Parts: sequence; C-alpha cells; structure tokens
Amino acid sequence: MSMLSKTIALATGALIVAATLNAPVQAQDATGQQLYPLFTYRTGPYAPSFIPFGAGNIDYLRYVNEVEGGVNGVKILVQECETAYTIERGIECYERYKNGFNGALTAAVYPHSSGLDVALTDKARADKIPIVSPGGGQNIATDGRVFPYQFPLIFDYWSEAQIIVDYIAQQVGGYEKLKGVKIATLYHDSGYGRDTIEPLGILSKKYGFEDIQIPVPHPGEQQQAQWQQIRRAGADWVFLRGWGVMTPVAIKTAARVGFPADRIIGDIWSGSEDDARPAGVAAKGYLAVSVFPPGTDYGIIKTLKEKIVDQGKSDLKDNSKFGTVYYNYGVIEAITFVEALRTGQQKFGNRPLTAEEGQWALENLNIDQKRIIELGAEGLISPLKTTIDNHKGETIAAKIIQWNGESWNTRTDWIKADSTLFADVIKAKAAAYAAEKGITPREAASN
Amino acid sequence: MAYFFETLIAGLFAGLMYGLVAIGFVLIYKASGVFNFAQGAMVFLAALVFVTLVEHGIHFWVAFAATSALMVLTAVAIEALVLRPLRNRDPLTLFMATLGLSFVIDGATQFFLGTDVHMLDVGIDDIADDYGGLFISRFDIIASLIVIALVAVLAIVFSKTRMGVSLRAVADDTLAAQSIGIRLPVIWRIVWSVAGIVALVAGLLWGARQGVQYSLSLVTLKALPVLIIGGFSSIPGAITGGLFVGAGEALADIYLGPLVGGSVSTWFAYILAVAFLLVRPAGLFGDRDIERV
Amino acid sequence: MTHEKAGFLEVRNVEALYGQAILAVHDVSLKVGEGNIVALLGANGAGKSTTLKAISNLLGPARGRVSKGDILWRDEQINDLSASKLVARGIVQVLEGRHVFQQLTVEENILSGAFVRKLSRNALRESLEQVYTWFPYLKQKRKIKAGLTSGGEQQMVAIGRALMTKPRLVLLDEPSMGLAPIVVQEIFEILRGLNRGSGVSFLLAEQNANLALKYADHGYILEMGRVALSGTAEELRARDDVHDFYLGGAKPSVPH
Amino acid sequence: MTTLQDTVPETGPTASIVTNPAVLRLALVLTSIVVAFGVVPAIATDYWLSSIIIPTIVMGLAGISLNLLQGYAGLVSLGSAAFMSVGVFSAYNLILRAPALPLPVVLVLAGLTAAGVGIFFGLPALRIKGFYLGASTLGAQFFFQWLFTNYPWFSNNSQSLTISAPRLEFFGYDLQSPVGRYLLVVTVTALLIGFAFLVVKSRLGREWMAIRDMETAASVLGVRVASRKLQAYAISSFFLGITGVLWGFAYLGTADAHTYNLDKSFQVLFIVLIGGTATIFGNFLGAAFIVLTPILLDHLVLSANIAYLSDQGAITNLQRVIFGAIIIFILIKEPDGLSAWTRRGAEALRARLKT
Amino acid sequence: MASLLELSNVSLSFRGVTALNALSLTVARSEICALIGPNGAGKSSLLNVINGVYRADAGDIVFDGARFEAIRPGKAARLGIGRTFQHNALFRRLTARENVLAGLSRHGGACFIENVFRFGRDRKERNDFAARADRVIAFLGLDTVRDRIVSTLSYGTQKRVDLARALVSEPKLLLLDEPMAGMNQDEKKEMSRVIAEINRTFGTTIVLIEHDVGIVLGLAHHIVVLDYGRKVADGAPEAIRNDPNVIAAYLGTVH
Repeated sequence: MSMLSKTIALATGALIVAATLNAPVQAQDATGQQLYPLFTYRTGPYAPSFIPFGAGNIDYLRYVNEVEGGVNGVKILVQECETAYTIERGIECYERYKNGFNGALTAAVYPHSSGLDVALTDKARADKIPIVSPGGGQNIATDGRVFPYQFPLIFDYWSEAQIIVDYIAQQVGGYEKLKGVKIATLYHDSGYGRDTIEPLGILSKKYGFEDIQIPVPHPGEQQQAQWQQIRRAGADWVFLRGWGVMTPVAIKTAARVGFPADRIIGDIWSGSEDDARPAGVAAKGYLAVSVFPPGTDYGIIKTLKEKIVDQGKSDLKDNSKFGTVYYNYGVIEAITFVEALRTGQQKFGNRPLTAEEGQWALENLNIDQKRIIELGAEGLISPLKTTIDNHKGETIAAKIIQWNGESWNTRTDWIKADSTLFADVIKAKAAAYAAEKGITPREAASN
Repeated sequence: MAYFFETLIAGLFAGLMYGLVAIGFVLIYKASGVFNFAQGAMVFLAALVFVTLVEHGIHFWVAFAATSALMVLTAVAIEALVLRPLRNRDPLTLFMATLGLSFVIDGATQFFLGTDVHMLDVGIDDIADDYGGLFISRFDIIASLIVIALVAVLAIVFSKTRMGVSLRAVADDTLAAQSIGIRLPVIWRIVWSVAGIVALVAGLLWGARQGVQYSLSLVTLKALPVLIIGGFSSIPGAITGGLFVGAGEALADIYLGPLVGGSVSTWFAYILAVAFLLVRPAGLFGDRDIERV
Repeated sequence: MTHEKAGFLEVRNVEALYGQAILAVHDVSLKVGEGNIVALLGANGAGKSTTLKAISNLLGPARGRVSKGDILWRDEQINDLSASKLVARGIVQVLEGRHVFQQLTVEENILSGAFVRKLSRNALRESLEQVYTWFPYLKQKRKIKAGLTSGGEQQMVAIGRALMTKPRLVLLDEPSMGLAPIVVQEIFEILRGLNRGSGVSFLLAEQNANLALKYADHGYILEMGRVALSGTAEELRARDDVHDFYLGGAKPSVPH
Repeated sequence: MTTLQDTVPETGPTASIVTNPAVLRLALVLTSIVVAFGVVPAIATDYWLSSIIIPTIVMGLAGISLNLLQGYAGLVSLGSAAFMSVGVFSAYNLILRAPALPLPVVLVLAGLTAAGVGIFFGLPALRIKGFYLGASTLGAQFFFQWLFTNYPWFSNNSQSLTISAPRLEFFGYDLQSPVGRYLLVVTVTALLIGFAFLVVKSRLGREWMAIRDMETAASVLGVRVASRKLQAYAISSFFLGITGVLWGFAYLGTADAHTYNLDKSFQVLFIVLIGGTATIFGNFLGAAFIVLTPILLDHLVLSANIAYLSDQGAITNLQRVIFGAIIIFILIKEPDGLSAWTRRGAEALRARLKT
Repeated sequence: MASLLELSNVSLSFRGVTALNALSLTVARSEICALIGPNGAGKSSLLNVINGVYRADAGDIVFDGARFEAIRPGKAARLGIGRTFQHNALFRRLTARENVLAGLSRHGGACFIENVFRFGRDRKERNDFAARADRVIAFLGLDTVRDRIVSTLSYGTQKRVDLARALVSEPKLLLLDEPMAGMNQDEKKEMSRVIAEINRTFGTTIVLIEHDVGIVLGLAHHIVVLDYGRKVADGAPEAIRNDPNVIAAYLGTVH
C-alpha cells in the first residue's frame, strides 16, 4: 500500500512537471511562420559579446518582419533559448526547437557556440537539420560531402592565419620580405586558440617567417610572463588570439612591457569594442581582423537605425552598442538566414521551409556583389557562395580594423584568403573523419 | 638573468594581488570557519557597483564610500540569512552555502547592473619604467603599496582594537569567546563587512588591470592554493602564499611550460599546494590541532 | 554565609538534550544564593557540565538545548537569553579544560573579558590591574602567548578573563582538572578571597568532592543527570552516603 | 545474564522495515525495471529522453559516484568532473585505437582508467583531511582540463579538441536513437546501482562508514584506513569514469575538456548535498533538481509569456539567483537532503497504515 | 612470560603540557588492571600511547614479547589490543550489529573485490563474522537493539556496544576507557560483573580506567594510581586502599 501511494505521489509530481514543461506549447498557434530558434548566452563570462550580437540578429529579423512584411510574406518567429554558453543547455534548446514550435517550422539552427556545433554534429545528421555557425564552425565541415548538415559559413581560423600573414607581408613590403620576420601568436589555450598552430606552421615554412607560439591559460588574467617572453624573443608582430578577458589584459600587458599596440593584430574574437575599450589608452593603435566590420555608415545599418532603433523597437538596451562589431555580426548572421530562406523559397515556393529544404538552401546560397548592394550591405559582407563541397563559402575575406582609442576604423579593404592553399589538408582531414565515423561522402555532383 | 628576475618580480607582483584576494578569505575563515566561495562574487559585485557609480559621474571617493556601505549591507544580510541559520553546521555544508551565495550575488549583480565589460580608471598609469634594466610598472608598485598599507592597517586593527582581539579570540576558540560575552553575529557582520571592503579594493586593482567583468569572480580559484600554502587563518600567510603562487606560476610558465608544450599555470598552483600539504599539512603559518579521544 | 537569599539563581526541573535524543540532564533543580559558593558534585558524565552550560546558554555550539524547565535569574526567566546577554547581566562561565585563547597573549586574553562592558580605556586598565592584584603571576607573563603558559596559569587566565566581565555569578567547570594539588589549592584560595572580598557568587562543578566541600557553602550531588542529594557543605561532609553517591557505593569504602 | 536495557527504555526509529522488507524490496526492484525498460521508452518523447531523462539519470549516477566517496567514506572531492573526463577520453581512445572492443568492455576499461587516476589523486587523503583534501581533487580538475587541451592526441587531433561520440552499438544493435541511448544509460545505471548496493552492504562499505563516523576508532579496531580510503577513491572514480562516458557519448554526443569543468564538479556536489548523503536513490532527486530547475524556471517564464523578445539575460540571471537561494534554503531546512522528504513521507504513511 | 604488557619510562606532552612523565608499568597476563586518578592525570593518554593513537615522546613498550618505540593503531589492533573509548566513539550512523562487525576488521583477509562481489574468502569470512558478532551480541545482551542505529540508543547501551565492538575481535589485551562512566550503581555493578566475566571466560587481560574507587577495588587485581602524569602508587587493591598518597591524589587534599 505504501508503495502504491508513493508511486501515486511521484506520478502526480511528474505530471505537474510534465505539464509545466509542455505548457508553452499551448501558446498561440504559429503555423505559417518560419521559426528562428535564437540560442542566447546572455549570462556567463561571454554575455557581453552576445548582447549586441543578439540585438543585431533580432533587429534585422524585426526589420524584415515589420518593414518588409516577412520573407516573401513569411514571418519569422524568434524564440529565444538561453544556453549560458554550455553544451548541456544548448542541447536542451536544440531538442526543444528542432521540430519547430507551435506550428512554425525550423529550417536551420544557429548554435552560436563552437562546442555546441560539434556536439550537434551527429544529432543533426540523424535529425537532418542544418547547423549553421557563421564565423565559428568546424573547418573540416567545409567539406559538405562529409558534413551535409554543417555550415561553417563565412570564415575560419586557417583563413584568418593567411589573412594575418598577408597583411603583415603588405606592411613589410611583400611576401619575400617575410623571411626572418618574427610573428608571435599569443593564443587562448583551448581548442579554439590552438587551431591556428597548424596553418601558421605551414605558412611559416612557405614564407620563411619565424613562427612563435605562446599559450595563455584560461581565462588569461595574468600574462606578464608571456609578454616578457614575446619581448625577449624580439617578436615583430603579435597575432592575438584572445577570448573574453584575455584580450584587454594582453593589450595592457603589452603596453607595460613596451610592445607597440599597432603591431598587435587581434583575431576576430579579439576585435570588438569590449575587447579594446577596457584596455584604455594602451589600446590606441591596436589592430584586429574583422569579418564583421563595425560602423553605422552601411546602408542596411542606417536603415535599421531609422526603422528600428529610432522607433524604440531595438533589442538594444544601450544604444551606444549600435553599429559595433558584435551588433553588425548579428545583422550579418541574420542576413545569411534570411537570404537562405529566399534561396529556398525560389525552389520550394513562398512558404516556411522545412529543415531538409533549409539544408538545400544553405548549400545553394549565392549572395553575390549585386545582391549585397541590393541589401545595402556593401562593405559589410563579402560575397558568399556555397556549394556541396564548400559549405563555408568560396571566397573568404576579412578586413583589418584599428582602434583609435574611441572606436574602430577600417584600415584595409577585404583581404581575400587563398582558398586553395589549405583545401587539400582540409579535404584529407574530412576524409579521415568520414573513415573514423564510417560515413560515405556524398557525391559532389549530386545536384 | 635579467629575464629571470623580471619574470620573478612580475610573478611576485601578481602574487601580492593574489594575496590581497586571499586576505578576504582569511578574515572570513577566521571568523566563520568557512572557505567563502562567494568572495569572488563579492569582488565582482564591489567592482561593478563602483564602476557603475563612477560612470554616472559620481566622485571617486563618494563612490568608494557608497560601495563600502553596500558591502556592509551585504554582510549584514549574509549574516542574517545564511550564517545564522547555518550555525554549528559542518564546514562542507557551509562551503556549499557560500557556493549558492556566489550564484545569488553574481546573478543579482548582473541582473541589476548588466553584463557589460567596463573600463576602470583608478588614475594610476600602467606604464613600465626602467629600473636598471628591469621594467616595472608604476601601477604594480602603487598597487603593491596599497596592498602593503592595507595589510599594515589590518595588522594594527587586529592587535590593537577590541574588534581585532575579539576576532582573534573567536578564531582561536569560538566557545570560549561566547562564554565571555563576545557576540558571534556581531563579529560575523563586522568581519564580512571588512572582507567586503577588502573585496572592493581587490576589485578596483584587478578591475583596473583587466576591466570590470564577470571573470573577476574567478579570482576565487586562484585564492584557494594561496590559502593552502599560507594557511587559512593567517594574513601574513595569505601574503606569503600569494607571493609563492605568483612567483611559482610565472616561473613555471616560462621554464616548465615549454617542456610540456603549454601553459601550466592553471594547475601548477594546485600541485604546488598539494605538495605543500603533504609536507606541512596546516600550511606555512597554520596550526594543527591534536585529535582527542 | 550559608544564609540563602531568594531570587538570585534558581534552576527548576531542567532537562537538556544533545542532538534530538540524547538526554544529558534529566531533571535538575538547584539554587544559588547571592554571595554563596555552591558545589555541583558528581562523577564523570553525571551532567555537571551540561547543567552549567544550560545556565550560561552555551549548549548550542554542541547542538544541545534545554528542553524543559526554567532557569531564573533574579526572578526573571533567562532560558532564552544569549550567552552575551547573560554575561552583561552578570553570569559568566569558565569552561572545563580552561579554553584560553592560545594564540593571544595573557593580557589580551584577560582584556577580552571586558569587551562586553564597553569600558573606557582607563576603566579597562583599572579592571586589568585589579585582575593582576588577584593573580600577580599573570602580570609577569602578560606578554606571553597564553597557549605557552602552564595549566595552572591558564586556569588563572580563564578565571581572570571571566572576572573582567564584572560578574555576580561565576560558573566554574572543574577548576582542578589536571592541575597539581598545590596549584588547585591556590586557585581555590583566590576564589574564596574573591567571594569574601567582592561578594561574587560561584557555582562550581567539581569531581574533587573533599576540596569543593571545603570551600563551598552548599552542595548538590548529581547522578545520571538528576540531583541525588543536596545540603549544606557541612551536612554533606558529615554524611557517609555522599561517598556512596560520589565514590560509588561498593562496600570497601575508602577510609578517611 | 540480566540486561541493562530492562531499565533503559529504548526509543527511536529502527533500521528494519515494518512490512516484510524482502517482499517490499523485490516489488520495488521489479516495478523499477518495468518502468525503466518498458514504460518510459514507450511513452517518453525524444525531447524528454534526450534532454531531461538521460541527463537526469547520468547526473544521478554521478551523484552516486561521489556519494560513495563522500557520503559513505567521508572523503571530499571537488574534482568529480575530472574523473568523468578521464573516463570519456579513455573510452574514446579505446574505441578509436582498438575498434574490436565491444562497448561493455570499453566502459569497464574506461572506468578502470579513471579508477587508477582516482587512486593517484586520492593519495593525499592518507596525509590530509577534510576541506584541504578538496584542493588535491581540485588540482585534478585543472590538471585534466589542461592535459586534454594541451595534448591533441587525446582527441585524435580534432580541430576544436572536441571528441565526437563514436557510433554506439552493442553486438550490432544500434543505440544511436534517443531510445537506444536511453536504454544504454538505464542499463548501465541499473548495473552500477546494483554494484553500488553490493559495495555499501559489504564489509568494504561498512568500514568506509566506520572511517567516516570515527576514523580513530576505526584504525584502533584494525581497519586498514589507508587502503580503504584509496579503494573509495578507486571505486568512486570507476563510477565517475563510466558516468563520464555516458555523459559524453549517450547524452551530449561529444566531449571536450571544457564539458567536464569545475561547474560540473560542483553540480555533482550539489546533487549529493541536495539529494542527501549516504543514499543511493536520493541522488536521482538531486540530479532531477539540478537538471530540471533551470528548465522549469525557463518554461515558467515562457508560459507567463513575458520572455518573448524581452531580456532573456535578466531572466537567466534571476534564475541564477533563485537557484542559489534554493540551494541555501535546502541546506538550511533539509540538512539530510531531499531524500529525507521521501523517507519522512514513507514513514508517516507507514505509521498511518499501521494505526 | 608473566607480563603481557610492559611500559618503561614513557613520556608524552602536548604543546609543552606534560601528560605522561617517565611512566613505567607492568601488566600481567589475564589480570584486570585498573588505572585510577583524578581527571587529567593522564589515564586516557596512557591508553592512547599503548594502542598507538598517540606517539610517546620517549620510552618504549613491550607487548606480548615484542618491543616498540611507537606502534600504529592498526598494528596494535592486529597484535590483539582492543579498546573502548571514554567519549562516545561509536560509528554513530551504523547499527549496533554493524558496529560490532566493524570490530572484526582485523580478522578480515579477503580483498575488497572479494568483499564486494561476495566470493572467495569473503564467503567464509562473512559467515564467520556474523557468527562471532551474534555470539558477542548475545553475550552482552544486546539482541534487542542489534539492528538499531547506535546514535539512537541510550548512553549505557552505547557503552555496551562499544565494549562488544572491542571484545568481538577476541583481543589479548582489552583497554577500557571509563566503561562505567555515566552509569548508576546498578548498571555499574552489572557492567563490572560483565567485565569480570569476560576476564574469567576468555582469559582476556584488561586494563581499565574507572573513577569509582569502590567498584575498582572490588573488580581489579591490580591498581595503578596516576596523578599529574606520574605513577603515584602501584599494587594490589588492599595495598592501594591504605596508601595515603592515593587518598591525597584521588580525593584531593583533606584537612
């Protein structure tokens, strides 16, 4: 008897929990809309970068919904899910929204975390849901034959290494002058940070510069020893691959050991206002790679200012973040999503896309210069064209920006990475992965 | 050799900062017998409140006073809501409670003040001067002087004032302290307040260097090995332990790191601490009790 | 001195528990008259310490509590007053095993007793000098860490520290424990002096019955957490069954 | 001989159960098996399996692992996640480098590797006690996080140093689906619970508890305290190693050093404290609390419909405050953890049934 | 081979406070030796030195023909020294029976894997342990409380569980630290009867601490009086009874 009562009590409890968990499903019906599950990390150490990023994302989608009346009439339903930048919470979010929400369909998932991107690889393959990580995906997933559902759009760290070397070559007067130049890479000691060791090794062999690799342990609030090492090694340039607090500390410590800020080039995650500003005067002249150029002069950004921000409809709480690196990054990401929907709708009709259709759309994306101008995004994004064996985009480019003590200024035009240079290495890695996992790659010419 | 010394000196300066954070732990450990995991959250809270006030145009010292007052309020609240109900409970429970407390504090801090990274200018230039071939930052020197002054003030307070003697009495023998009428709740409130103000100073010095942001609260993890080496109940120990860890980490990163292909400072301090424990189980300055049966 | 004034300290039917269930004191009633020395006798584990801590409200740290009965101080119920408030009202306990602050100097130890009184600097000095006149040894050792002094000195420090609170009643737990007879003798003489000179009352828990009854006016004998016998010191000294209760009732009683 | 308790009335709960304990226990076990292997996979949705049930079970198992060490043997560990990571990385490398090994063997070997590591980091327990001991295990926490990021060999040189779960199969039976992964988790968990019961009911478990309750007395009785402590670290780490594999392979589908960070160790610690020390099933209550609380708070906010495009950050920070407050509250009100609730409930019920 | 235990010139101090001062003592086989003296005289410290809980600063110990400067508690147990405690040192969250079973630890030979999976030596050991424990539980009249958690038992019963736990391993030497503390006269008499019976039945040598001189005089064959860490008197009960030093030390100075 006591067992029975206990079971009843437990079952009741479970039912209450279940009811609560399923409760939001009873909210208003959203059939006919396209779901955009927005994976947020508004808490935790990386929250400062997410907040403007999320706002850029939301503002652009709001603009599409409210000003343009949706994507060919299809409204986008944004549903936030907080991951706190943990994989566990991210997986819960993925499971919660992978099959849509209240009738709105899921066409793609943007996990907003490299770790989560990897974690979702197998699940997405099984669920046939595309995982899109602009600027932060897995480099081997460029090979869409092995990774049909991963889209590491726009950028990768290997290309970044190339762009850095390219820029330094420009500064020293050509590739041939690189011989003997000392380039120190100060990296966050993590998978992300270590990712440029291999390409820089290859590049250093090719061009003859001296490649110095120095790790900084997480979170990186003490770097005196590392910078002394850099100074002692007589480095000419520092490639700063920081993350979070590591970046401002690096810039400050550099100033302390007398290393000039305009010889430090930050990585794309070291190149936001929040990276430079806390370093104060020490950051003046600091350079960074930017795939998401900051600024408010781009057409679409101006439009957003007029139609969203000035109308009080922006997600930003602090309007000084408008037009910052992360805000613009959010806008760019949202553009990729909307453009993918448009691409898909051309083939499947003007209705919400399913995940399979989303996969096709992402694989056949083509945002060319003409479209970029139409979008009012000239200078904000470089052309993006994906194919089955290039899920990243055929041309990878970035700008170098410089901090003037107050804000970022663009210093160069797009610097394009030579996509052929590492293509074989990456293909080989993808093939090895396929072998390890027992995956048969798709044929490149299947579409 | 100059390189060695520079690394060593840099390590020692960093260590002094670790020591500063560790002092907050020592104070609380002496009074309440708990390793206060929320100390890092308190550093974050203090620094963020201060910087927010300053950004709103409030004068440095006014902001300092206001933040100190907030830290005192926090201490009073912690005493009433956490410590008093958990009196006479085992240390692990108390530790877990401070873990919970750290969630409450840093959650509330970010809830009210946001998660932005703030620059904090305390008016000291972080520029290296050349001292006979050794580059030492002016900021480091001034920060060290502040730490030394703070330690001196605390030392005087502990040896000369009634509060100080009471605190030492509580740390030494809580029951006896109660028997002569010393009120634990009062001591707790005072000590947590002082620890809060130490957290503020630490927050300002750390925040000036790395910006005021969430990762300030991670200093807790740096403080633990410092305390193990120095002993949980000794302020000179906290400073010495800090210097040990700071110097050890810096040197290990330079000389041991390349051998194993990476930075070692994340765990080096802990291994150092465990090695210390095995040799001196009560730390450098701690005292060990004899178990009676 | 044996005259007992009503309404000083009275303990009525007190029961004390440790944890949830362990009964340490079953039913203890006793009285201390103003100016009296009262001895609480009994074997180890009879409940002497618990009774004292119940009065001074120091059971809490050992997870104990008074579960029944009343403790009255000058006709006011004081069961729930904190130790600190009790000290302010004149009841102070000297704990068993001395419990000096080992890391503090002798002088700091003694001074710490006066904190509850919030004295001026001069008044504090005066009180301190007063304690030094009672325990002249301690003055020589004032700068030494208390943990490094001898057992007898520590006991004096503990008593001196308690006296700094200007108590009307001192609860003294086993002052003779672990001390040489000569030292114990000395301490008891000082206590008697204090009692006669300043009218401070003492409730002392002792195993050393002969000694305690020599100095006390009144005695209670505890057994198994109950008062088994009570009376004036003279009566108790005269009774044979005191030895039964205290030394055990086996036939071959120790001759004296 | 006459006994003393004639004069001493004994009160308090007895260790035995009023109703026939054997029957009750058997019924409980059978019901559990039917529910776990029949009912749950039949009715639970993918979402429930993948994001609630599996993590709750695995975290509960982590709680059991730590409870063996902390609740039964009275030793402290702040580095549970480190031993979990050792488990998952060894399993990954075993499968990678010896593909012929069947999954159960891999699990056991991964557990044994973790056990070896546990013994090593438990060595300081022979010299130091209590909270200080936490430092050594915390050292393990940071050391392994460093090791697995610093030596890409462990993750087979994958780009982000992240390992991706191998195909899970058991004698050709595919376990990739949510139900498959659930069955794997629940089977392993059931076996380990059985193992845990054997351990705590054995002489080993008894001597652990003796050391926990009174170490000096235990050593005076001839309990080999040093080796018992190391065995506690070994067995706890063995469990944690397997738990780590399940967490990485059956739940996340991936693992990297960061997955098993200090937060995870603290979560395991919370599970033990919230669920109750020295219990086996209490850990699942603790785990459910840890896994469900954030999700529930999230859903409550969502269903109140204030979250739509409002500041999720503020809400999450609020959740953090609430979560912290709940932990403090439980520590204050329920020193014995949530399992005391069910125990009390059951006792009250039994008392009512008896009258 | 008359003596089982011999201590010579054992000294011990804590932080400068002397607990034992050059103490020498001989305990004969199969005798009951009582240590008496005021609180703090060093009696418990002496027991703690004998079974290795404390390490003496000087002096040595000969037990059963083997000489030690210091001995570890586990080693002492394995040599056959059993022990009860003055303050409650039971495993408070275990049942009475589990406490007694834990007392058999020194007889366990099976490795932990055998223990856990209940095979090999463990099987025999389990039965053997159970039988021994049940025998001692019956002998000490603890049957009715055998499955109770000890922290819920009364003080006197807990003392008996402690005794059972020490006795079950059949020690050669049994150290009893105030086995009758906190008991009333009837209980004390009962307990001393049990102790005498143990001594008689198993021939166990017993060293015990007790304050109740009356009981001790009736129970012990040999009494050692300690005061202030020193031995004040040593001899048969009759001799002790009349020793003026003892009266002074134990009852305090009488005027």
